[in-house]
Amino acid sequence: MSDCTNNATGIPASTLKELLRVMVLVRRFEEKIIEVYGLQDMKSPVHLCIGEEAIAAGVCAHLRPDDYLFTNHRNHGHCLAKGVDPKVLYAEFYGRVDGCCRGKGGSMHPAWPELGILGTSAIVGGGIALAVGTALASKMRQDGRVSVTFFGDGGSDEGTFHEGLNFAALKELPVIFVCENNFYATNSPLAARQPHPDIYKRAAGYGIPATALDGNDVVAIYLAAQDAVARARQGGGPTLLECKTYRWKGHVGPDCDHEKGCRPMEDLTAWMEKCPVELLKEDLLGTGVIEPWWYNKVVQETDQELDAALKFAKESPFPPKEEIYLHVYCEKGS
Amino acid sequence: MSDCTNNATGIPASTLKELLRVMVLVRRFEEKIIEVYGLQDMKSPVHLCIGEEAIAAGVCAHLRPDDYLFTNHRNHGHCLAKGVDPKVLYAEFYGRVDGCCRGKGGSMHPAWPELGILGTSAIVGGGIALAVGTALASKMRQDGRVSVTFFGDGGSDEGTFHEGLNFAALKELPVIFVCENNFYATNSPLAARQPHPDIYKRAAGYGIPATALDGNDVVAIYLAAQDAVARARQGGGPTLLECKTYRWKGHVGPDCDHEKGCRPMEDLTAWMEKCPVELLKEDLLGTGVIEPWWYNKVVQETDQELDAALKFAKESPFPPKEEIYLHVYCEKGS
Amino acid sequence: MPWTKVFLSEDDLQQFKAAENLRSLSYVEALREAQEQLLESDPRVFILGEGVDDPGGIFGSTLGLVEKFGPGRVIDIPIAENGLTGVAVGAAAAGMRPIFVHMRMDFLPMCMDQIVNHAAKWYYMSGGRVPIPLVIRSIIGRGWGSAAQHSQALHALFMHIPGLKIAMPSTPYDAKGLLIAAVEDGNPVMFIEHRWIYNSVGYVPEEKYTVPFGQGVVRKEGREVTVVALSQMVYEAAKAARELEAEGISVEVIDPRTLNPLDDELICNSVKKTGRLVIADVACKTGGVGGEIACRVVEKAPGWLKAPVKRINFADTPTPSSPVLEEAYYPTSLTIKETIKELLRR
Amino acid sequence: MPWTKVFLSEDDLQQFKAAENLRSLSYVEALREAQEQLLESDPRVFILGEGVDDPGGIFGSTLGLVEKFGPGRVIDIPIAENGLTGVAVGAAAAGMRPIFVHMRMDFLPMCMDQIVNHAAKWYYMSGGRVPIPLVIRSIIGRGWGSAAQHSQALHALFMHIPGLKIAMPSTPYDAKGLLIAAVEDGNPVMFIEHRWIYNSVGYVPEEKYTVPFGQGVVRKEGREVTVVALSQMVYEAAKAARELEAEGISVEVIDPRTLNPLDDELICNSVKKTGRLVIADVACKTGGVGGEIACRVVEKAPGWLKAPVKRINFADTPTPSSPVLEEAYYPTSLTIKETIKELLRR
Ligand SMILES: Cc1ncc(C[n+]2csc(CCOP(=O)(O)OP(=O)(O)O)c2C)c(N)n1
Ligand SMILES: Cc1ncc(C[n+]2csc(CCOP(=O)(O)OP(=O)(O)O)c2C)c(N)n1
Ligand SMILES: [Mg+2]
Ligand SMILES: [Mg+2]
Repeated sequence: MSDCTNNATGIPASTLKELLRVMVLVRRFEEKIIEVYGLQDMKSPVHLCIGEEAIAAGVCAHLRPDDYLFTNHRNHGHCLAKGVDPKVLYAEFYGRVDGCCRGKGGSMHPAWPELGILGTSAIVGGGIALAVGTALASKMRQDGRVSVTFFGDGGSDEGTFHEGLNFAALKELPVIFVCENNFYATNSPLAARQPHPDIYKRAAGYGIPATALDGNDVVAIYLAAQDAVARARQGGGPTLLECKTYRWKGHVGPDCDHEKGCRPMEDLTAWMEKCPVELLKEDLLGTGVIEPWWYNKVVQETDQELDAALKFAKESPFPPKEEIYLHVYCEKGS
Repeated sequence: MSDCTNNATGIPASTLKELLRVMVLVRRFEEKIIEVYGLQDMKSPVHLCIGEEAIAAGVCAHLRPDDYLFTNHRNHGHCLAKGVDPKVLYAEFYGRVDGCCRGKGGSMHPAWPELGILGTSAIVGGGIALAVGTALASKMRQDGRVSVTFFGDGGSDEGTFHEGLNFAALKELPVIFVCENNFYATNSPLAARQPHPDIYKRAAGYGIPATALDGNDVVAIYLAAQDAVARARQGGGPTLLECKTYRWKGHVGPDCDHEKGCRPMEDLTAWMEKCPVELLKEDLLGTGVIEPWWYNKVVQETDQELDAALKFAKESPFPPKEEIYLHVYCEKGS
Repeated sequence: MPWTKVFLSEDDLQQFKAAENLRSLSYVEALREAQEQLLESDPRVFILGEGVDDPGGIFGSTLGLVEKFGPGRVIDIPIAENGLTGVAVGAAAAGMRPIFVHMRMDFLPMCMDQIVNHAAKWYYMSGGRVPIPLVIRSIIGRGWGSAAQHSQALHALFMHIPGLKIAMPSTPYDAKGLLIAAVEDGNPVMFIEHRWIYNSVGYVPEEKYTVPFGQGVVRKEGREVTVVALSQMVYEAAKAARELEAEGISVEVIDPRTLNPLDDELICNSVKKTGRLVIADVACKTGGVGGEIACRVVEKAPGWLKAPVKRINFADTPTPSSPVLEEAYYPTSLTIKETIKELLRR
Repeated sequence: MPWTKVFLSEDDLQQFKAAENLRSLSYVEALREAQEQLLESDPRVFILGEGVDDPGGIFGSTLGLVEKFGPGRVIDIPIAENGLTGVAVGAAAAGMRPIFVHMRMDFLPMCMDQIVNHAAKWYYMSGGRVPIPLVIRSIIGRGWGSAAQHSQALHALFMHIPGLKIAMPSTPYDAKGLLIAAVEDGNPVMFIEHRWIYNSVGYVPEEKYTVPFGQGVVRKEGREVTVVALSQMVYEAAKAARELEAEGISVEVIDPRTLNPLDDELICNSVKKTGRLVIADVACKTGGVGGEIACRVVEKAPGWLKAPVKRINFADTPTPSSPVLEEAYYPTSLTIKETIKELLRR
């Protein structure tokens, strides 16, 4: 094991290891939700991103703490990859005061302004325009920040996709549109919603550079995002990255919806063979970047952190019920 | 003068003459509005299409009476080209009971279901989805009808453009999207709203065939619309026609807004040289399809018809004021 | 009459059924049956919405319909609410009878343009030439920390828009009858359901029948207080009324069933009798339908009121996620009881 | 005090000015000046909207601003209301202070999603982490046969949404002071203007000042009837009140100035005194703000009311185009006078 670049891509070994660590964190974070969800005390609708971890990891690796990030209902991975402490997420899902939104938002609306996560919309397509807005603010202030928005194939059905891309292209804004195309919106297949499966093809109409990527290949995503972020930061305008991937769990909640007949079981099996975590892990093992003990240690440390986070969350108090009336309006004023 | 096809395009002379007649009708219809508008008794905001007549004429030439047509705030030309009697339009603009909407709609909302004009939205982009809806109905009923929607470059800014094109492409609906790109939405230039001036380029992203056309060349439009209508009627799905043109008058009302500094005067001069009516007239005179007396007669007959229509309109009574409460709800039921 | 009854539990219904030998269905089954009968009897009817064909079948309300009528008439759609509402409006203008289904009412702000500026105004703008026979089903969802964007009830917004009708059925009988009436009505109808009463059961005839718009129902007669309750609140009000009866307090519960048209007369006559008005709504208070209902009464005669009007609503805040906050957010039969007792103490 | 005065005509103002030596501006100039001072003093402020930079300058209200501050801060935008509202919300979340301008309120249904589901709920959903200091200016337009899609007033819709504030200035003084207050408020504010009073003149100080939200104003004191009038109706009510005074009828005119927060206390105290309540609004009646205002009174004490509440509104229909129908559609000072006389006859 060494920290030199080990592959044709020129990515330092330390970065590859960090990508793997982040993916493990996201995976384990959600697996722990599955474990506890049956107790019915995490009363918040959870949208798990298991199987899609590479996208969050590969894109966020290039972001500065002050870069803006807008995610959607399926946000856990993005928040963690941006650096949000698992503690405040779990606490939020449990509706506690130590949650990132003091229990007001739940799983669908995390906010962590310290890391550029200025709140989350669970309205499909809702975050697209918001990210264009932060990018506009950045361009006005010349603060060098980049904005990223993650949305699904469903998000690209919405009119705000068109309106957002158009305005970003028009003003050459520093924003990266990351479409996580998992071929479904709830149980509705992409083929029932769009005439063809290539969302990136829409970008050309706006003159926006776009790439279709294997959403389970974190290295490919890392490299494409590197270009996109660099271009945005240098004033080169927006990019669309379409990452084709697959959601292993049901649309919402911890169950496997294939068992309910929502999607073909063969598809799940095929995609599980392409597990993004396993792919990178095997690659790094094969090329000697890591050894089994390293991986095991990462999993173990991650589990420890997450267990502590869960404990913290469950011990955090509920907000007093008067807080229902708090935060309707901001009092700060000018 | 003969009725044989006279040019490389294979369009019968009678058709060419009819195209010219329709354009003259539209032009004179609006010029008469300009004449009377100063009297301030036509109390309805009129959006004149002078300079853009070729599009309505060229497209509507292919439509059956029962084909559906959705237009927008700038609708006079489309209605006339579809065959609506000028009488009921003028009467509507004057707010009279004999108006096509009994005075309820005014200039922005003509309806004439007998000719497939099921009402008009003046919300920018509003008619796009409606036409997709009638096309869906046609496909369900297999009634062989085609739906056409006319909208401006401004209309293509809206999210409904994306949503409408996507659904039409998905379901292969018999609908033709006709974008009248006159490079302005009110006084806002296209360059302040879209990153490039080629709206037709958006269509490829949906797999919709599209053409950019000289919107002042009625023959070009006629031919392109012929293909599009035929394809739609045969179940071949939607087409986008982008017709680049120019509005001579102000956004609303009879004045020339160039005098107010809204748009460069040079542009107007240049576009007036490309007057769609003159272009076809000169072409037909040059090729001997028509002679001056024929043209003069058309103008004269048109004027007679329009003068009679104006007279009819002004003599038509106002609706009784109790009609304010009529037509909020339809009573027919099932 | 069996159809005026609100059954608070399965037990409740069983007692009644034993005597009356009635056919019973749940609210969700009633909705499903209404749609099935509409699709069967009228080729103009079709259903569209996100997930209408999926295994969940919109909480069960469209279950099996795609299998029976095919994807040409039960149409899954892109997540593009405004555009697809426009598509439905266009199809309706062309003479079809679409039923557009939204799993949550929170998604209606996406398509306000097509509802408010198009569907509602079309018949009027066209001078009575082109009606829009469009039904928009939407479900008030709540609970399980769904938070601010997935828990709203926005019927008040639509009550302010001339040209729309609004139904808010509370019982299975009304769910079926009003949905059929809505589709047959020929106008744009906002049809608003409540997820929490999907499993409530009641009398539902087998045949295709309609419940007229604009006719409210007295769910329980009483002398001292009128409670006008909407949708799921009808159950809470009925429960409160029964419990208060045991304490010697006589409460009249009115279910208006449709908000537009609204059965003023029924409400006013009741207030005239009781002198006290409580409005129990399933939405926020400020600018809500409670104000409208109260105002209709004091436009007729403020003298009828012996006590201040009371409105029972969600807290006037966005919906919080945390279970403790959620609990404080939503009123229940207890809130109604306490409010009534407070009113009578004055 | 000069700022409480509504001047019905230029003459009216001149008389007053002669005595008081006041600076006067029109409503539209006041709006323009407010924005100019905001752009000057706060680099976070920017203006966006369709045509904000055009020669018409949104009926004159943004005239000259693009020349002074450049197209980077006075931004013409695509006709994409929802997306661009999202852009404004995002910019506000990032600490900017956008003012989004709509030439007509009818276009707000296009962006209800971003207003209702995003701007209004954002601060709450984020647990007080991220405020949205966004001002949305929209203009109630009417007349000249503009018909159903270009004549609406939809403030009632926004009053039902917790998280939004709403200002409806009637005088030039309030137009400037409330707009500055709105931008400084730090919350999403719906700022609603009326085209018909753009040329009304009144006292407007030169400096940058604010008018507090939630404080109504008595425009004219009176003893027999309270008229709560909104926006342009303040002028009609003031006119009616003056004319009735000559006939010996004493009318109190209240201008709430903001709908959310609403100055209940001022209204209730007035009704307590007069015993009669008329609400004159610039919108449709059913489900409108009149119901809310009336309800606030009868929640406090129905006993104050000696007569039925009256609401003066547009007809409860979409707006017709024909001039004769338009005339019947809109109430005037005459409607208010007749309503008051009818009330007093009882
Ligand atoms: C405007 C709107 N419509 C519908 C929904 C309900 N809904 C929540 S998530 C979802 C599917 C989203 O699919 P996609 O964008 O592909 O994201 P994925 O869940 O596949 O990650 C839907 C329809 C919503 N939240 N917002
Ligand atoms: C949703 C909406 N926003 C704004 C307006 C105001 N408006 C009316 S026409 C128009 C410009 C339309 O431009 P375009 O679509 O290019 O048509 P053109 O007038 O150039 O023919 C605008 C902004 C409107 N009617 N609807
Ligand atoms: Mg998806
Ligand atoms: Mg244009």
